[in-house]
Amino acid sequence: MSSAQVVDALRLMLLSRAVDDRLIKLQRMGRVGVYGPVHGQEAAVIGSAMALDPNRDWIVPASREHPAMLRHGLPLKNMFATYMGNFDAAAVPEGVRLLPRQQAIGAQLPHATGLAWALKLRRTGGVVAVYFGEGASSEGDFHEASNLAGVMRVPLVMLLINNHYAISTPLHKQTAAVNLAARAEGYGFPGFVVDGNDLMAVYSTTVDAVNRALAGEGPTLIECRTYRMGFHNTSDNPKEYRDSAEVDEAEQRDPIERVRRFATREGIWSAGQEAAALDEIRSEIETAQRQVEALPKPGAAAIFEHVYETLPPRLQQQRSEAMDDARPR
Amino acid sequence: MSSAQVVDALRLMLLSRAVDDRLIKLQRMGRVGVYGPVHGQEAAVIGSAMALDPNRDWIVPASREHPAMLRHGLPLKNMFATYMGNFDAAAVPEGVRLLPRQQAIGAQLPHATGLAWALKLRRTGGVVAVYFGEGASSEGDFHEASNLAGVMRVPLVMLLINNHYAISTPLHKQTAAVNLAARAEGYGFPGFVVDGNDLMAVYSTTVDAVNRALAGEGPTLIECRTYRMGFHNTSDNPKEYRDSAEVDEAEQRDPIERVRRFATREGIWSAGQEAAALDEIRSEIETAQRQVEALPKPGAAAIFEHVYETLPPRLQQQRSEAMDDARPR
Amino acid sequence: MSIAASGQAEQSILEAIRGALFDEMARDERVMVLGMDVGQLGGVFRVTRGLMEKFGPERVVDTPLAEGAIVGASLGLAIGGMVPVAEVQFLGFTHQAFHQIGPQLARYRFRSRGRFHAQVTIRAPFGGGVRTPEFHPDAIEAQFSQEPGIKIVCPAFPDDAKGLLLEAIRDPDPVLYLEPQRLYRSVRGQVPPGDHTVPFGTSRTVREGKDVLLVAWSAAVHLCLAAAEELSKGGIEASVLDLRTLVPLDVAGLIAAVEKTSKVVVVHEAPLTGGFGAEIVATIQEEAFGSLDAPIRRVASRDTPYPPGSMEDHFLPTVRRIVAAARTTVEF
Amino acid sequence: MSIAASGQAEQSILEAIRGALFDEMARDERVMVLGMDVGQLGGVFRVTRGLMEKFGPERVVDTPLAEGAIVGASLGLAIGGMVPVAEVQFLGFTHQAFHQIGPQLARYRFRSRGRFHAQVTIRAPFGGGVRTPEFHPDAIEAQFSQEPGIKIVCPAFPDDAKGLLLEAIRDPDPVLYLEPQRLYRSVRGQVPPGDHTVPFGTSRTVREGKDVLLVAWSAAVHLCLAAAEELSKGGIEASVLDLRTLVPLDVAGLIAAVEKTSKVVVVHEAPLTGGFGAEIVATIQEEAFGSLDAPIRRVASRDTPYPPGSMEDHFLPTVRRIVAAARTTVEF
Ligand SMILES: Cc1ncc(C[n+]2csc(CCOP(=O)(O)OP(=O)(O)O)c2C)c(N)n1
Ligand SMILES: Cc1ncc(C[n+]2csc(CCOP(=O)(O)OP(=O)(O)O)c2C)c(N)n1
Ligand SMILES: [Mg+2]
Ligand SMILES: [Mg+2]
Repeated sequence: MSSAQVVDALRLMLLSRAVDDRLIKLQRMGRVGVYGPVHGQEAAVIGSAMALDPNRDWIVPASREHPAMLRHGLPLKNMFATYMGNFDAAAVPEGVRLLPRQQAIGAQLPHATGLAWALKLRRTGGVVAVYFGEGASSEGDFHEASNLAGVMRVPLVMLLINNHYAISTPLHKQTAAVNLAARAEGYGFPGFVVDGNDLMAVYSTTVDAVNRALAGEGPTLIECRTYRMGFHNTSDNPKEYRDSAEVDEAEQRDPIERVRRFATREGIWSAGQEAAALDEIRSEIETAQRQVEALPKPGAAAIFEHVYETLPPRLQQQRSEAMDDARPR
Repeated sequence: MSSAQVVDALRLMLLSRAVDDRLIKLQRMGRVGVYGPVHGQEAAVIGSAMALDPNRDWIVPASREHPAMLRHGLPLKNMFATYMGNFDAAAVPEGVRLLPRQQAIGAQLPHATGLAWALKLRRTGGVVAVYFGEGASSEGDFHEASNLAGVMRVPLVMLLINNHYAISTPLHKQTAAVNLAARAEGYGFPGFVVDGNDLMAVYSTTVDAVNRALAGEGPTLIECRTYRMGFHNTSDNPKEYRDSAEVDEAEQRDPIERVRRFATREGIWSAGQEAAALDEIRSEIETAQRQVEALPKPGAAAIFEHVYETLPPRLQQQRSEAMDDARPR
Repeated sequence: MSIAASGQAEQSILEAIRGALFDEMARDERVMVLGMDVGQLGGVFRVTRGLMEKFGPERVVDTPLAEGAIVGASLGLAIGGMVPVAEVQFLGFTHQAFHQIGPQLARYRFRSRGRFHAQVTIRAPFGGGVRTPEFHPDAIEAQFSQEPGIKIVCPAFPDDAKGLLLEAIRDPDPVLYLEPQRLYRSVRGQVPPGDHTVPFGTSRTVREGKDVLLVAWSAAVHLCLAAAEELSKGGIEASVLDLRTLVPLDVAGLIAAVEKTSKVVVVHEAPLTGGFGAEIVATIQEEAFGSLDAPIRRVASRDTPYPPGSMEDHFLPTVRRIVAAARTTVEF
Repeated sequence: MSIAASGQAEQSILEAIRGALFDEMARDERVMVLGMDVGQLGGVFRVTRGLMEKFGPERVVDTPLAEGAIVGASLGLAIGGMVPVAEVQFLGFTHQAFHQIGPQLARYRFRSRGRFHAQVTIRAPFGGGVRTPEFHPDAIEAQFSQEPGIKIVCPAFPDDAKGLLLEAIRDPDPVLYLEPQRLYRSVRGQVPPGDHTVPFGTSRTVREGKDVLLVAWSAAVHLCLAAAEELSKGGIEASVLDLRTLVPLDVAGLIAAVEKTSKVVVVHEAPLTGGFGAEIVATIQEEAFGSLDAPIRRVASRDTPYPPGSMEDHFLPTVRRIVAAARTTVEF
């Protein structure tokens, strides 16, 4: 990683943390439904995303990878719209090589295999990076998608973000495997375990995987070992299932602090720069939030849009009923 | 394997081959629907089954393991009834520790995990042996069942009968993995590859797995490498997708011939014994077939039996309609 | 609403379910609870809270994240002599286990010709109105009605929640037990103490009225009760019939109720097309054609994917829509 | 039967499907075929025979044994610019992919707010009458009607098999294309050459008759035609309406046909309870209540698991049952 990249990464990490804080605050105020923070996983998510070229590669996210999505071209405004209930404004813009977040655990994995397969068939170049959790690795979708990816030798980078929890379920209840990267051998491609709190390690391992994929050597599974420092989401309270000692210990390995120390030592980052960065971030977030707040709330007709390219008669009738119902009496 | 066991195994292998021939003949005569022969896989199926105790262990079959089912206590008559369309007479008798054959590929695997889990919870002793093909190993069910079995450390022996084909799909299109046993590591238990045409090797590997399970050490995956010498089933013609050279080569490794040679060398088997055995087998098959032919064909009411323990009103009405329809006019 | 009003010893639906699980696990040691996060956490809704402490980690099990394995293993556990009560975290995620429910769990007695049966209960919360994320509110109960062999149970009140759950766990056949997440804590009522069971295939008239019959199940029953109050102000008296179980269906009870009013509206949270309301309509017109003097109207969700929570009021059936449909029917 | 009788250039349904695949793959190089055994073997019914030789192994792909991956990867392939025609070996095995069809394929356009869409066709044979093993005949089309976003297409004749398949492959939205395995080779008819498409949501009257309307789709259409011949001998003239697509449903065409006879019987191969026949009945009585002068009867399979082939005649709808239901309806 070049100094410039380290600084970019650190800035993204700070943005990610700030976005977490803001959306949690908005959720507490009843202006956001449910939000699952990235807190603790920034190095794994950002280190891998930095290895991708937004003008060439695709990202297929799960639902806890906002900084990767933002870095890849999703406007912050669209991300806020996702959580502030404006689904039209949340859409991934044309030209951004990113699929929508996936709330059915593991379901995005076969999509990623198929998309990578299409890149290969159409010889467009580029790779697909798919994110998923260690919980997702227990679903049949993980297995079927991985095996197919191996057979078709598609340009796929599988980023398993092992944050040690699936809601309340700890890793040892999720699998008896010593590590999940070992599964790759059963699909005929390499797997690696990397310290997911080490930005550079994640970055370089992902770069290697991207290069393998670009060279036509097929998929790679990367298990990023990290820790979910916050709650699963805003309706969750981890105190009900894990003791704070574990969390305190994890605090010592906070991935942001680690990069901050490194960058400071390298003389490419200072308290002053950080203060300035945080100011910028705060105003970016303010702007994004205000832009979304300024948007008109989608009306009843919106739920009939994008069901099909053209609305069948029965749905046309339902739409007019719904618009009629929505009219204030 | 003791000499007696070798002789028993050889006899079972001959029975299996003879049953194949008879049911194929009956299918050609239109008296059997579809039949998938064991042809070529006898050592894998019988070697593993011989390692089980019918009074202690359970077998969860796929659909190409008749000799294992027979050895475990399924009467030959019931097996013939399965294929000759008499489903009531096909049922697994009380007391026989065997589940019905499974026609949804891979679906039996989570059942086996659950059954083994029950044995563990109820401390009844015994293990569950589940059969499945290399094609089934691509299904999500395989993955989910294996991972759960690992986490719960259940007494399960997973017998992967790799006969190199799933209908027309060869192994290399099924997976890029060098071997499928390697998948076990990803679930936290051991996996072994064994020559599935070597009766003793399959037997001793299975014995070890059974002992591990009985000792509370959890599941084992055994990949038996064998070859489907016949067609997938009576509606299939392998000439459409594999060349005869491959089959000829496999003929050289016929698992029955191998045991016959060994037993003869050991002086525990002779042409005379074989002739006698074949006579016995022929008459056993005759009897089974005749017994099934002598059975009354189940009537319309039978499809309403065993839907629920007690038939709800709507189904009672449908049953009387159906019995009425069935009355000859 | 009458039932929520009635006196002391009140419980929420959630408490009634939890209580039934405690009672049955204490009564029958073969009963076990398994699913994602059901143990240590007590489930994402805390329905199973306290069970692990009481009955231990062998009988209350946090499973890996794999619905197919939860259901498939439950079948194997049942064959092995246990009585599993499996929780699928949200009904929408039974799609991940669909191949293990209809084709396996529901058919195993039939396939084995009675040698084996699947005494398995699958509990799953569902339904809208609480702004949950995608998939979490999906009401897909109708899909299971095309899988003979499994029963579909959907309580709307605390007493039924207990009575139907005990019945489900004891039923030798598999039961899909649907929990109305929006009512978990909001609907309270008296719950009979002790061994209270409710037989399947018995509907319940939760409001009497001579002018029109509103037929529903689960959360929609409460929409109908609210609509009935509204209609009453306008001089229309509605009966509300809570089907309580879809399979088996109480055809006799349904027809008897229809004959009293001759006008019917069916209400459900699932999308209109192919919803179980269609089966109710088809059954009524087949069995009571003569006594119908207006077309049966259906008030259901729209035939679109479930929208984000912030949009769900445009998607779901509403009191206003039920009232309007009932008026049209009465005035037909 | 008229269509099978009509002159030269006849094709079977199977040939019509294969021909449409050849034509469309030649016309549009984005079109690819994937599924189990579809390449080298040409599919278990040989529907895709010859495609791999013609278009090569990149566009005609034998996949591993994993329905979820076949469907899920097809969605990804479509997003990547391909036009996948996926074969699921038998409709019963779409249960293994259920979580990828309704919640993913069908909802992706909606979820992405139109940024992405899934131009994917899923082909699957289904239906009884040919003594296939368990799961292979399951008629579960109604379950998909509760998944807004996907279309359900079910041809019963060679010309529609071609016209609807071309329409399906070109449709920017996902289509479930159901192939009546019992008719694959038995029903032959003329197939318009060239670029023949049939718009979705248009039903087809395949027999005219004034006394009663028989409504069906897929193989059941031919049962209805046979029943109509039978009824005609007894002086009852039946119309037969082939719906051709269930989603979108041709409500206008259906109601127009109902109004001509005022008596209706709906026939399908799926079990009665929750079958799509219920939706047809509910729709008719909602839209044409006034013109009905008898209850609409449904003739369907029994509410049991699909029995072994040797028993299926007791399970499936039969000509005799359709004739009886039609008589009762006419004499009502
Ligand atoms: C198929 C499916 N089952 C269950 C859920 C409920 N659920 C939401 S998040 C989650 C845990 C996911 O764990 P993991 O894959 O490790 O991702 P993480 O939350 O740790 O980022 C579960 C079980 C779901 N959304 N989808
Ligand atoms: C879920 C499912 N998908 C597809 C099929 C159709 N089918 C029947 S047998 C078979 C091949 C099975 O291959 P394998 O698991 O290797 O077992 P083998 O036939 O070689 O014994 C297939 C695809 C099925 N029965 N079930
Ligand atoms: Mg996790
Ligand atoms: Mg095989």
